[in-house]
Amino acid sequence: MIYNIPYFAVIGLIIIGLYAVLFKRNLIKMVIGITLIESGVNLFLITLGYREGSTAPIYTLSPGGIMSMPVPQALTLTSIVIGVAVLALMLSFIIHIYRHYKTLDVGKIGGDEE
Amino acid sequence: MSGMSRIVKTMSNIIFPFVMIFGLYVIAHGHLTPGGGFQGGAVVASACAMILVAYGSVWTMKKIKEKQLSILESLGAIGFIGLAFLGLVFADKIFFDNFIMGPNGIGIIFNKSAEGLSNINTAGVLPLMNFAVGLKVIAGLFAIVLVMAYATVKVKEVE
Amino acid sequence: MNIMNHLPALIIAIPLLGAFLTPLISKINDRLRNIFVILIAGLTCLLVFLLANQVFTEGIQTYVFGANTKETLNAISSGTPLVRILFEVDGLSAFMAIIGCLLPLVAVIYSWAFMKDHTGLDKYYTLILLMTAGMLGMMLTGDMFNFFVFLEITSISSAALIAFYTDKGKAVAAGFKYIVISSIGALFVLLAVALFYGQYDALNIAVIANSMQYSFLDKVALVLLIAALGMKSGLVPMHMWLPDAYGRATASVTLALIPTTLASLYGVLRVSFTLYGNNLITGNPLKQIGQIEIHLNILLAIFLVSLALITIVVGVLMALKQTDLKRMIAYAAIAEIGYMLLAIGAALSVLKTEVGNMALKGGMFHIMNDALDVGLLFLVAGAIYYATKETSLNKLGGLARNMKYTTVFFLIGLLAVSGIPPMNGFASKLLIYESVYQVNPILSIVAILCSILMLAVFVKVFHSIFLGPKQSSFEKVKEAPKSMLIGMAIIAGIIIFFGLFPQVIVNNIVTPAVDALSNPGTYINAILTGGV
Amino acid sequence: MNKRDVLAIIFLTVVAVFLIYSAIMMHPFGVPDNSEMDDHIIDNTQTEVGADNGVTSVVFDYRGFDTLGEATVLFTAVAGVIMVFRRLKK
Repeated sequence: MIYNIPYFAVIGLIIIGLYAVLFKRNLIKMVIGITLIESGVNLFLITLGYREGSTAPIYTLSPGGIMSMPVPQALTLTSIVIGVAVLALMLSFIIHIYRHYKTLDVGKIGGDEE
Repeated sequence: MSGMSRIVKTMSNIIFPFVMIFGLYVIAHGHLTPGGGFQGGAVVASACAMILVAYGSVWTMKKIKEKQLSILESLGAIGFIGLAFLGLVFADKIFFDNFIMGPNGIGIIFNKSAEGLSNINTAGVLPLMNFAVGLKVIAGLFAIVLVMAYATVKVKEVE
Repeated sequence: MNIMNHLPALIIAIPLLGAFLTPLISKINDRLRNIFVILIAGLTCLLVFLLANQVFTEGIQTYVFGANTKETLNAISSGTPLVRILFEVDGLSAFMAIIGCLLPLVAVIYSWAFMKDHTGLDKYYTLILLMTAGMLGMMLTGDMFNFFVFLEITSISSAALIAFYTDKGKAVAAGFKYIVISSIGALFVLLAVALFYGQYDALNIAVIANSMQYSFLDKVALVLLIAALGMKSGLVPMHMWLPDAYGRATASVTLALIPTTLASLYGVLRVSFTLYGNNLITGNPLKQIGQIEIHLNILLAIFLVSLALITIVVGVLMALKQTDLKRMIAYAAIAEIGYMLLAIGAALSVLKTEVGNMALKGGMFHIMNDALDVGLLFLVAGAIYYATKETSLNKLGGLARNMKYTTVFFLIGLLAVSGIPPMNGFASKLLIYESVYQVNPILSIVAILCSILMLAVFVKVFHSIFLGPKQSSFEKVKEAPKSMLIGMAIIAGIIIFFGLFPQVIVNNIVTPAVDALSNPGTYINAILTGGV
Repeated sequence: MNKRDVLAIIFLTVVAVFLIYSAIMMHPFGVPDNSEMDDHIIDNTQTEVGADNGVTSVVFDYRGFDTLGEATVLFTAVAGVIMVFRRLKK
């Protein structure tokens, strides 16, 4: 049980992120929430690949011994890049929304402009 | 944003080549050491972003337009998918085949199998793909940062 | 190199290459770019038809990236783990891919005249091609993580396209809403993929389905997947993004958005019928409490049918009170998704019987018909907006005299969407009513009533837009340009053809998809036993 | 507190309970249940791909198609951002 602490860190990140998305009214804070969820999921992927006492799966100057699993690291790399792409698009939408509505309150956007 | 003080400009001038070389090193050794096209590309793009912060987006926009970056990015992407298409033409004739390595490989460079000494001349298409992706990531990330920085300048002017 | 052996890879690679080349070609000439994009979309369509033909005649097609397909499959059957990504195309995937390639082609043709006054068209066409590649990838892939990657490509490009009218705050806000919803959904999918990976050390759908233990973690993953994909396909408690996105995007983008929602619906089907399909088909009870056996298919059926009924009723009722034409059609689209789910849910409760098969046929056929009908209505709404710059139902009126062809197309779409005999909507809805009636008459009656209500809504709209007194502000309105008429005519032609010869379509295209749904074993065995 | 907040709190609690229970059910940290696929990659990366870096061999060879998708996602985002900030008048 005590060895599962990394999983609880993952859950903490996901729950804090969901809380920010559901309760915060500021668009930037919602985006921060989404980024937190994403970090949680990435952390989860990485923890899945760890084997006790293992080294990185790279043979260059390898000290020998067991190696950790390479696939989750590749998946995490992909998901981080995807996260950057989504973040960039969301932030540029926010810049535009601020131009139109002069507010970042989630309740005041989406209607007719002033 | 009209750029920062002279101290910041000078310092970023000095640091820029080192960050650049480190990024290119990470891209070139992607198949041997930790790193690769994405990571090295992000390092180089951060060096470009540093220049952007130091000199301001208006100055940077005069030097390089986002359209040029977009074309550079297209070229990187075409290089990457082109390497995948070349797998259809050479060796085993499969999409995404590593056509330089393997029993039927056509390797001239990068044709050695890993030899334990971490020879850079290994791994077939992997170094080439690293370069294509590196080019793509440098151009793409810098284009995003540049366009967003330039757009926020205009917001301030409107107000 | 024989092209026929590489079809699944080329279907994704050609639109991607086209998308990467579009920014370079638009440097040369705008006209050349439009022709190039139409050619790429047409080529993709051709490849999809060839692949679908292969699938319908020869069975499941697989393609392994980076290694010989036959050798890899042989190695798997002798115990080597599957490390590479593969595409696996069965009847269901091919059926969805036909929808997924056809509508973007029409959207691109329609855009030629519709979008010509706008700037930023090179990026617009790039994004449409990327969206096509993304949704085709979702439909063809046999790998869970690859599915997630294509899901993200589709949602990022759709979000950017929804926000195309950046001069209107509403469009950007709709795009933001869409990207928030879909990125959270995609993260749920990724979490589910990670749960599978942690347990089985596999990412391939067939391999996971084969080793599925139905443990607690698997159930959590099922909930995550259904919630995320259901959210993206616009089921009612999570439908709030859909009218905004459909209503505020340009008409051509909306047409291309319809198959992306259907791709998410495909994800729901693939997850529930293939990934968790073993239990569904064998019918072993999940759990036994005293005398009561809990079956997975009954649970899913109750869940889906109740969701479907809410979706239909809410969709139709909300459509009634809309004053904006495009939002009204968007709510009608939600109701149509409800009909598909109703059929599929009803089929789940009586799997492997005559009635179940008929319901599945109706549901699958309706997926295709809904995409065409709603798509045609959106295109007509776009044509009206192009001619009058107006989408409010209160202001439009008397357009029939000036826009004769558009009126005819709207009439066709209206009849088809509310299920009136000569059109395709009738053919599929009849199958749904018949089969659902045998499961539970009340469900069928509710469905028919809602359909009639929908007809009433659309007749009212037809009257207020096209008939009535000629209005002074619309006197100089002209018929839509040729490329838009061609786009609408293609879809209208397909609708009428499907309506006149429904049996041809059901036998040739829909039945393989239904077989694929009700026999998940073939999908799994195609990978695990060396393709035999 | 309005109705929406109450619903959101219930939703969050349910998600948290399910996730915590899943974390308890997961295999212990550092001791994966199955690892055939990854062992296969670690054993074969030097001979099949010829790369010393196992992660790069997964990223560009074994799962190279994912990387194409990933590069496409970045391309999409750049196209989207440039399109959103385009000049509106010709």
